[in-house]
This record gives sequence, structure tokens and C-alpha cells, in this order.
Amino acid sequence: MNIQYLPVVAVSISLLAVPLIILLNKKPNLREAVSLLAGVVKLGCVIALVPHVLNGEQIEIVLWEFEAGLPIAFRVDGLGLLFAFVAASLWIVTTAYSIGYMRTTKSKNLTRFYSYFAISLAATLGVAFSANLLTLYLFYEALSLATFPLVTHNGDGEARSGGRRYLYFLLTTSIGLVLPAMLYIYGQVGDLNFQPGGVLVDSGMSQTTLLVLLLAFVFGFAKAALMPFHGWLPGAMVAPTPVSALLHAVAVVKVGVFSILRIITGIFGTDFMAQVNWHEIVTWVAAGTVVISSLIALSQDNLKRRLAYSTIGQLAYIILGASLLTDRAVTGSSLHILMHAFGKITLFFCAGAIYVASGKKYISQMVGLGRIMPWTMAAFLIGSMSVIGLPPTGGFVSKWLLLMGALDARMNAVVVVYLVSSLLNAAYFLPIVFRGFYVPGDDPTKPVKMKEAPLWCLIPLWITALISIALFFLSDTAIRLIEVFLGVGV
Amino acid sequence: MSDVLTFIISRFNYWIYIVLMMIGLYAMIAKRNYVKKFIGMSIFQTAIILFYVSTGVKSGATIPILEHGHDIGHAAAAINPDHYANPLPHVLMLTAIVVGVATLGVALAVVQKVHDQYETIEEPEILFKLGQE
Amino acid sequence: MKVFAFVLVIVTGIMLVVTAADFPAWGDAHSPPNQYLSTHYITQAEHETAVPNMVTAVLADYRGFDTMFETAVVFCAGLAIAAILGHEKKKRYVVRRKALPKTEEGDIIIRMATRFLVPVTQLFAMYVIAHGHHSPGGGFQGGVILAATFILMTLAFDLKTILGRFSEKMTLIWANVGLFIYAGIGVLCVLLGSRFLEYSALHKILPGTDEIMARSHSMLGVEIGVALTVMSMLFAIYAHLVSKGRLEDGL
Amino acid sequence: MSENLPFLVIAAPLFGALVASLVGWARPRYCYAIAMVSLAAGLTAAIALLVKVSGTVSGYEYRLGGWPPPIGIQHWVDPLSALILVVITAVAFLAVMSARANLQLELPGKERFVYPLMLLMVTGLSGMTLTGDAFNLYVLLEITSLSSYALVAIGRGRAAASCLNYIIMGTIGASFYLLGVGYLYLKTGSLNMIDLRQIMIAGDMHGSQTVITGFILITVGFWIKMGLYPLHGWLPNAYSFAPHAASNLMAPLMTKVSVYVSLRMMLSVFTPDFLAVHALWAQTALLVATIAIIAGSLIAYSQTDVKKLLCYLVVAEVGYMAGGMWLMNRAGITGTIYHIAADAFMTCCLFLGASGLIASTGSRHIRSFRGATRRMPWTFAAFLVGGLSMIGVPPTCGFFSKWFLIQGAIEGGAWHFVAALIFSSLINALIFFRIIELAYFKDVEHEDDVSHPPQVQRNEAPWGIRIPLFITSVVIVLLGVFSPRVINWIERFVDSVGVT
Repeated sequence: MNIQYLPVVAVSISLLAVPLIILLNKKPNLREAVSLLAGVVKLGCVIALVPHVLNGEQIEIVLWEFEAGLPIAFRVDGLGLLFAFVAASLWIVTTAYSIGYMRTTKSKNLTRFYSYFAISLAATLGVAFSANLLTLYLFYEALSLATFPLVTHNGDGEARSGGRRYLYFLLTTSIGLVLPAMLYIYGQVGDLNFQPGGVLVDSGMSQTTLLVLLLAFVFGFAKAALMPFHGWLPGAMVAPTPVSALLHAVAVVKVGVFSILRIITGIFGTDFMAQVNWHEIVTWVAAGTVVISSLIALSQDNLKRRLAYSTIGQLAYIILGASLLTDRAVTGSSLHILMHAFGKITLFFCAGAIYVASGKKYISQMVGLGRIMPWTMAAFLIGSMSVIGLPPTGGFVSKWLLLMGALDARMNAVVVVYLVSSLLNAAYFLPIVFRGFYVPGDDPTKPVKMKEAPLWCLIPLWITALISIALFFLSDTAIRLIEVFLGVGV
Repeated sequence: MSDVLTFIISRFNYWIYIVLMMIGLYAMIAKRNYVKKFIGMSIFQTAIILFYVSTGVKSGATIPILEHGHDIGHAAAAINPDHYANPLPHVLMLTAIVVGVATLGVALAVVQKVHDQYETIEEPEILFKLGQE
Repeated sequence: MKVFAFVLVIVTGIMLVVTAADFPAWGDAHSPPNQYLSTHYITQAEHETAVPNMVTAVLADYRGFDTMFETAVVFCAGLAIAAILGHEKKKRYVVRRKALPKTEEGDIIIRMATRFLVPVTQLFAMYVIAHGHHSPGGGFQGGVILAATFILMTLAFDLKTILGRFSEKMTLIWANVGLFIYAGIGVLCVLLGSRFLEYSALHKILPGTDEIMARSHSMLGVEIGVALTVMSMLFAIYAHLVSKGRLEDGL
Repeated sequence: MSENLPFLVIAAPLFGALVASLVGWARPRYCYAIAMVSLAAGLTAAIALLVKVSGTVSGYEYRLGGWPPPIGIQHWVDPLSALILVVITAVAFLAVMSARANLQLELPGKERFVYPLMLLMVTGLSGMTLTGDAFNLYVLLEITSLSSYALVAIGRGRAAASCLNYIIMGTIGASFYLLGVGYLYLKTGSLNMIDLRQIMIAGDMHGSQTVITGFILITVGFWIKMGLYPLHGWLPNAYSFAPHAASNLMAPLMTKVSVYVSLRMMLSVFTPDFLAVHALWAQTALLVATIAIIAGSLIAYSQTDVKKLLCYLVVAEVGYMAGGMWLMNRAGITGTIYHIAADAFMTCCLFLGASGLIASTGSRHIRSFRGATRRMPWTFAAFLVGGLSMIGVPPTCGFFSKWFLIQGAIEGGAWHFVAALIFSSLINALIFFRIIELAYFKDVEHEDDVSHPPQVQRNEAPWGIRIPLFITSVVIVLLGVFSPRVINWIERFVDSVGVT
């Protein structure tokens, strides 16, 4: 098969699975097997692409020409492939996890759930492989719409209001900010392709226009949850945990930061953006988001909400790194997409496992939980370490590169932000582990009985935890991919 | 002064049509009784018809029917266009008259139906009764 | 509302008055509308269509397409009024009398005068239709006069009686026939290998005519069609309006 | 015969109307078949015309009565009119297809009137699209209006009362147009559109007060006819209280054709150069359109009656097109024309969906959407396609028209219009997600008790409504997917009239 078609297959395989999933409505086992199978094929496609990209091959395919010079097209590069790999691999794990979670919690409408899950993944990969801004925008919107039924899956009042807020935020910003900005660029430059040097270099736009465009994109991709457009994320935590885990720790939010990375590298170009006056605004907004969200996270008692605010902070890390515009910082933020994904999904899985096994949602209830669920809490520790950035987990590598990048940029304040926020991360994660293991439960006299989550939950979360550790040792390939993309060496 | 007077008098057809048309327009908007509104509509349309027809007038010309029409032997060159009024506005307005009649008929039919339903043809009363539904 | 209407009327009126200053004066034979097309119609109509009445020539031939839709407007209005006011269809036309009633209530002078007037008026209407080529008249005018005779009869006698002679069904059929004649002549031209309403093509089937006379004769056919539709539909409109659609008793 | 295609498009529904009115007297149930056959013939002819035009450079003329223009009346078929003609006949075909099911529920026994009137209306609309004569257009406009007055007034309840204002406003609009044409005639002595354009250019009349007033009268007349806010007063009541069979036909077509004619007048009779001289007009029109979009969207958002809601959406959409045509640049005009086609199908889809919903639930309150995904999944899905297109979600056609309109507005520097377009997209999103939420989560009996979803019975719309609804929703997507070809086609026209 021609290599060109591989990205198309990777995107569409989960769409093809949807009719099968719907047809197998009455046979849950087969239905979930189909989901898993599609995930494996998808991941296979993505992995098959890796050597080609490392060789520097151009993999490009035009699906459909909308207007002369404005196609819906895919192009695979290192950054996109890295992101696609994250999404595809985690889909498999999450599918496995959701089998355990959803069956144990006796959720309804699982066919709908798996169908939209598959569609969301297709949209995510579409974003990853987009060759131009229009394609990216279309898949971005498709993702917003496809995840809405997932967010509101429970169908009760809370889910509905969360879902409403979710859509309002995402659609308002993308239609209100990104679309006009994109159209303006298209009207002025006539080109929306992501190019290494950016497309705006020779546009002759005024500094003010450029700044407005930049801000429109950075805030318009509200999936990145940069403050003050972060409000949807904690609200969307009403979704079932697998959804929160995959979509709100990985796919959806990462699509947001990925889009912003694309804008900075492909539309503005890092070199050109450095010439834009006041581009530091992005840096400061991101830095502010990092600190503020970490502080808010400290005050949250609901575990999933705490994770949500932590996510907001970590996403801002990535944008912060990218806005520094040095090679190492951009590499670090690209890598952080990968590292944070595995760390955070582990944490979400743990939160879900705790809920499934014990019905506990609040951190204050989780006293002594480490003895009841030692495996889960151990994995939680690994996930926390990765998010905080402690070796030997993958999070350390990316945070290290981010720090180095900040030093390269001679932004000492940013270095301080990174360090402070890492401390805050530690401050809001480690007590959970500590209380879980060392503080005795409600009734110390009662003998503790182990009551773990079902295996379908436990195995996936350990897989992701182990991968978090493995990434510490295997970060080379990922960095190579990014280097190929950026055309630099670190 | 006499220039102004000449100007005004030489265009008296337009002043008449404008006045009539505005009367009609006013009645259509301001009157509350629907039959009166439709009378206004009729005046409005008639004013336009008047405007059209008056554009076809030529001083001293006769109706646009060829004299000695049967006698084709008269050469076409003998026909003096200034001798006959312009036939085109007449044709157009015949159509407009028919349209006006048709519209008025439909409008009156609707008024009758409304009267059957609400037993009034005054706009405020109809609105009042609609509000009560 | 009144203030609003007044302001609107004043503003529109001023706009129109200001514009009227730009208009040609009354009776100006050299104004654009009296020159360009008008001259062609006046000088060429007789040549091209063999109809001395230029209004008829323009109406039924040059702008015959307009006139067809004008007839369709009348047809549409009749249908519309029947649709709006019409009640469920029932057997209403049981009264079918051969002759006009002799002992109805009402003024005998009016009834007798009507009996006398109607045939004469109808004859005159037919003259207006047929002689429309040469004198003022034509399908619309004749049709309206015909409709007026029926209206006169309903005024003198009563609606039910007249509907017994010219029922709703018959008005519909005649209106249809009229429009069919008009559009049918147009289609016939197409079938004879020409364009829609290009009457000159009909000389192929009309004996003893050339292309120009064919136009003249076809116009007569068209006018008859118009007259039929106008007659029946105007009467139907009247009948519906005066009886609130019940078609039983009215004025 | 292929030369006679333009007349065939018009003659098919006209003869259909005649036959249907006759046959309907004795056998009302045959009316439907007659109407469908004649509309199918019209559609076929329109498509054939489209194919025929694709071979020519700028279009071709058809002389009615064989008289050369400006002496006689002329049909002018160019890429634009051929495209709009296909849209009109196709939408009419689909809307009339749904009429039988609606009429059986609403107005049994009136078939013999409704079908001929609908056919006459389609005749008028097709004629307006084709005609190249300004006065002929008035006659066709009136036949369209008359039949639509009747179709509204024939309904039960408040229909007749709301028709009264419709007649008054409609007559004012048409009369303004007639007067405007009279002004042009007074200045040029001609009625043929192409001839008018040439005389005005040759005589350098663009500065003449008469021509300017004529243009204003024509434009305002069509603003009333298309229901541009704040002249929209008649539209929501007339369309929402009309019988569904009628509003399914009128709502998609009447406003669109008025927009088309207005655009035709601006581009083909008055030239872009003429409009460029009076820059103030464009600013005013854009401002009015902006207000129309915002007001229409906001009022739509506050409605609880499904059909009223859709009507106000139509008002907002009219603002899109009325503003888009005044952008006077390539993207803006292209977007406007594409939106005429797209919006016709979108509105048709939504109205068909609404009538299907009303047919199966008996209520027109927005609450009747509750549990629609369970009770009528297919009907609702098709309705939703129309809704997504209104929001502007690709690959539906609504996205592409918005793309071009916004692009045109940005090029023209009309930022308030950009803002209004985006605002209306957002409001549309809110409206339709509110409906989705109702349909998705709320069940009929147990409003908030989702833990025990009741066994709801399938209650789909009748097949007579569902089939055209499905076709329409498919067309919406196809029109989006094949938008490059459509856009190319439109740009051929836009380039030919010299818009840059």
C-alpha cells in the first residue's frame, strides 16, 4: 500500500468502526472488541509512519480541494506523529479501562459512548495530521461536537449544565476568534499551510494586527484552557472518568495546545514571532495560568477537579515553553505533550478506580486508602511523580528541557515560575499519597481489607504508569521526532 | 417667478400622483380599519397607474390606434409617431390594473374570513382578541 | 403609529417630489419613453402584426408573455378567493332552472330592464372582444363587460338563481379553458417549430394566411381566451365575496 | 426543442396548475400526482438548462414571441439564473412532496386549491428567475405573491389575521418596485434589463436623480419582499401560521428569490460601478443587515414556538444575504449567491423537519422535541443536519457560505458585519444545542428522571414528510461536499459582471 494513504487510514479506521459498533449494539463483548481492534490498527498505522518521518520523507495527501490553493490535506511530521502516537496508544488503554469502569458503574447507552469515542479519536488524529489551518480547524470543531455527548453521558442535570458550558466556551472561542483570524490571514496572505518558517513573514501586516491575530489564536483555541478561558474544563469533569481521562487530560486539551504550537511554529514561525512586539503577553498569561491554577488546585477537595486544575497548569507549561521561542523550550513543550499525557491519564485512571472500588470522590475521604487499594495508590504515586517532574519518570525529561529553554531565553522569571509550580504540584499531589498510605483510616482498630478496582481498570492504569517510567529511558526517539520537525539539534 | 410656475404646472401630473400615493400609503399604515387600509392600498396602486399613463401622453396626440387601419396601402413612412400616444404604458397599466383588482379581491376575501373569526375588522380589536387566545 | 406614518409619508413624498424635478414635462413628445420603443410600436405594429390598434398589438403579441401571466393572475385570484372563503364542497346546485323565475321578490322594473339589457350588453361585449384589433377593446375589456352582465343579473335576481345557470364548477372550467387557449396557442407555436407565443408559426396551419396575418388571427384567439378567464373568474370572485363563500344568498 | 427549455420550466407548473384545478374538482386525490409530475418535468427542464448553459460562455437568450429585445420580452439564462432555477425547482419539488401528508392532517378537502396555488407560485418564482424584462418580473412577482397570500390565508386559526399585514406589506413592496421600474422607464424608455443597463451606461445616467430614486425604490421594495429587518414584520406571523404544506414551500423560496432578484437588479441592471459611486448606500445597507442579523438571531433565541423560531432564523439569514451582496467584492457576492442556494435547502430542511415533528407530536412548542432522539431518531437526525448547516458546521453547505461571506466582509473591512455573522453562528449554535439537549436527554413523561427511561414508542413523522426531509438533508451535505464546483460555477457569473 502506498505510504501516502497511511494517515488517511489512521484517521478513518475509527470512523469505519462506528457502524460496526452500532450494529453490535446487543453484543457488548464483540462491540468492545471492535473498539480495541480499531485502536490497535490505528496505533499500528501511526507506528508504521515513524521510520518514514525519521528518514525525513514527505508524507502528504490532498483529500479534497475546497478552493484553489486551499485543500483539506494531511501532512505527517514529527510533532503531529508524536501527538498521534499519544492519542492512538492511549485510546487502546482507555478502551480497556472503560470496559472495566463503565460495566462496574453500570452505565447506560454504551454503544453511543463507544461510537462517539471512536469519532473523537478520528478527529484528534485529523488534527494531528492536518497540513493546514483550515483542516485543523475543521477537525477541531468536529472534536468539540463529538465530545459533547461524552461529556453529558450521564444525562443528569449536572452533566447537562457541564456540557452546556463546555460547548459554549469551545464554540464561542473557536467561531468567534479563530475563524475570523483564519479568514483574515487567508484574505491577506492566501495561504494557510503550516510551513516551517511561518506564512506571515512577508505579509507586511502591522505589529498590532499580528499581535491581535496571535492573541485570537492563543485564546481562541480554548481547548488549551489558558486563563481566563479555562472555565469549561473543571465543569466538564462531570463526564465518566474514562472520558475525563482520555479527552480532558489527553485528546481535547492536547488538541488545544497542539493547535497553538502549530500556530506558533507553522503560521507565525518561531523566528518571526520573536519580532512581534508584545508577544511576551502570551508568556505572561501562560505563566500566570500556571501559578494561579496550581494554587486553585491546592484548594480543591474533589479529586477530579484537582486533577482538572492541575491539567490547566500543565497545559500552560506547554504554551509557556512554546512562547519562549528557543529551540530547547519548544522541544521541551512538544515533549511535555507526550509526558504529561501518560502521567495525567494514570492519575485520572486512579481517580476512576478509587471511585469504582470505594465510591469516594473527595480527597478528604481518601484517608487510609493506600492500604485498601495499594496497587492503585502506587500507580497514583508514579503518575504524580511524572507530573511533578521527578526522575525516573518521563515528566522529568520534558521539564528539564523546558527549564533549559527558559534559561536559554534568559527569562529568569519563567525559571522561577517553573520551579514554584513544580513545588506546588508536589504540594497538591503528594499529600494525597501520604494520607493514603500513612494516615490510618476512619477506624484504626478495624482490620484493613484489600478491595481493589476490577482488573480491567487496574491493568490499564499500570500500563500507563509503567510507560511513564519507560519514557524516561526512551525519550530519545521522541526528541528525535521533534528535532526532525524543528530541523534543529538540542 | 414665471419659470417656477411653468415648471410646477408643466409637471402637474407628477404632483397629483405623489399626493395620491402618499394618501394611500398613509392610509395603509395609519388606518386601523382593514377595509380602510385596503382602500388606501387601492389608492396607492391607482396613483402608480396614473403616473405610468401620464408618462405616455403626448400633447396633441390621439389614441394609439392607426387611422385608416384597414388600408395597409398607406406607407409606413406616413405614420408620424408624434401623432399617436405612447401605447406601451397603456399595456403595462392594463396589467397593473388587473393585478390591483386581483390583490384587492384576495384582500377583501381575507378580511371576510377574519371577520368571521373575530367579528371585527379593526386592527386593535383583532390584536386584542389574538392576545386573549 | 400615526406620527410614524406621517413622517414616513412626508419623507417619501419629499424624495418623490425632488425626483420629479428631473422628469420630462407633461405631454412632452420627446421624452425617452415617448421616443424609443414607443416609436417602434407606433410605426411598425401595423406592418409586423397587421393590427392597427397598437395597444392590442403590444398587449397580445409583443408583450404577450406578460398578458398570459396577467390572465394567470386573474385565474390565481379566483382560485385564491375560493380557497380562502370556500367551504367544504357539497351538493349546492340542485336549483337548475331553465328560465329566469317570474315570481321572485323584488322590483319588476329592474328585473325587466335586466332581461332586456343583458343580451344587448353581452353582444356588445363580444363586439369589444372581436373588434379589439381595430378599436378600443380586447379580451380584458370584453371579459369584464361579460362578467358585469352576470353581476347585474345577480343583483336583479338572486345569487342562487344565477349560480344555477353559471355555477362555480362552470366558472372554473371556463377560466381553465380560457387560459388553456392562451397557453395552448403558445405551445402550438413551439410544436410548429418556433418559439413560445411566436404566432407567425401558425400560418402553417391557418389556411389562407401569411406570417403577419397569422399573428393577427392568433391575437384574436388569445383575446378570446383572456375574455373567458376574466369573465368567469371575476364573476366567481364576486359570487364568493358577496356570499362569504357560501354561494347561497348574497346581495 | 432544447432551445425551448426556458419556456418549458415555466410551462410545466403552469399547465400542472390548470390541470390540477380542473381534475381537483372531481378527484382531489389526483392533484398530488399531477403536481409532482409537473414539478418533476420542471426540475428536469431546469437541470437540462443548467447543462446547456455550462457549454456557453455567458449564457443565452430566449425570445418570447420571437421578438428581439427590447421590443419583446426576453428570457435571459446565464450561469446564475440557471443555478437558482435548479435550486428553486428542486426545493419546490421536495416541499410539495411533503404537502400531501401535511394536508391530510391540516386541511383535508382543500387539496384542489392548495396544489394549483402552489404550482402557480412555483411558476411565478421560476419566471422571476428567468425573465430579462423588468415589468414582466413585476407580473410574475404578483402572481407569486397572490398565491402565497392565499396559501397563508387558507390556514386555520391566526393564519388569516396574519395574512392581512402580509398583503399590505407585500403590496407596498411590489408597488415600490413597480414605481422604481417606472422611473427607469421614464429615463430610458426601455424595460429590458440588459437594455436598461446599456442605455444607462451609454447615456451616462448614473448620476441622474431619477435613476437614483428608482434604484432606492426598487431596493426598498425588495427589502420588504425579502423580509429584511426592520421591514420583516409580516414574515414571522405569515410563515409560522400558514399551513405547514404552504410554509414549507414559501419559507425557503420566497425570500431567496427576492434576494436573487435584488442582486440581479444591482449587478445586471445597475452596475457595480454605479453602486461604487454611492458608497454611503453600501454602508447603510451593511448596517441594516448587521442589525437584521443580530436582531433576528436574538428574537429567534427567545422563541418557544418552533415555527416562529425558524421564521426569525430566516430573518437573520436574509440579513446575511442582504449584507453580503452589498460587500461588492468577489468573495462577498460569491458567498451571497452560494448562500441563496444553501439557505434554500437549509430552510426547507428545517421547515420540513418542524412540520414532521408537529405532525407526529401535535404540538409546536419547542418542548415537543423532548425525547425526539428516541421517538423519532431519523426525523430528528435529518432536522439536525439542517440545524448544523445553520450553525455552519462543515461539511454542510452552511459552512462554506459563511466562509465566503466572512472572507468578503474582512476584505471589505466591514468588521461589524463579520461580528454579526459570527454572533449569529453562535446564537444558532445555542438554539440548536438547546434543541439537541431537549431531544437527547428529556423524555416525554419523566422529565428529569433519567435513571428509568420509559419505554417510548417510535413515533416518526409520516413517510410523506420523511422522504423529502431525508433527500434535503443529503442535498445539504452534498452541496457542501461539492461546493468547489458550485463556487466555480458562481464565480463564472461574478467575473462576468465585473465584480472584483
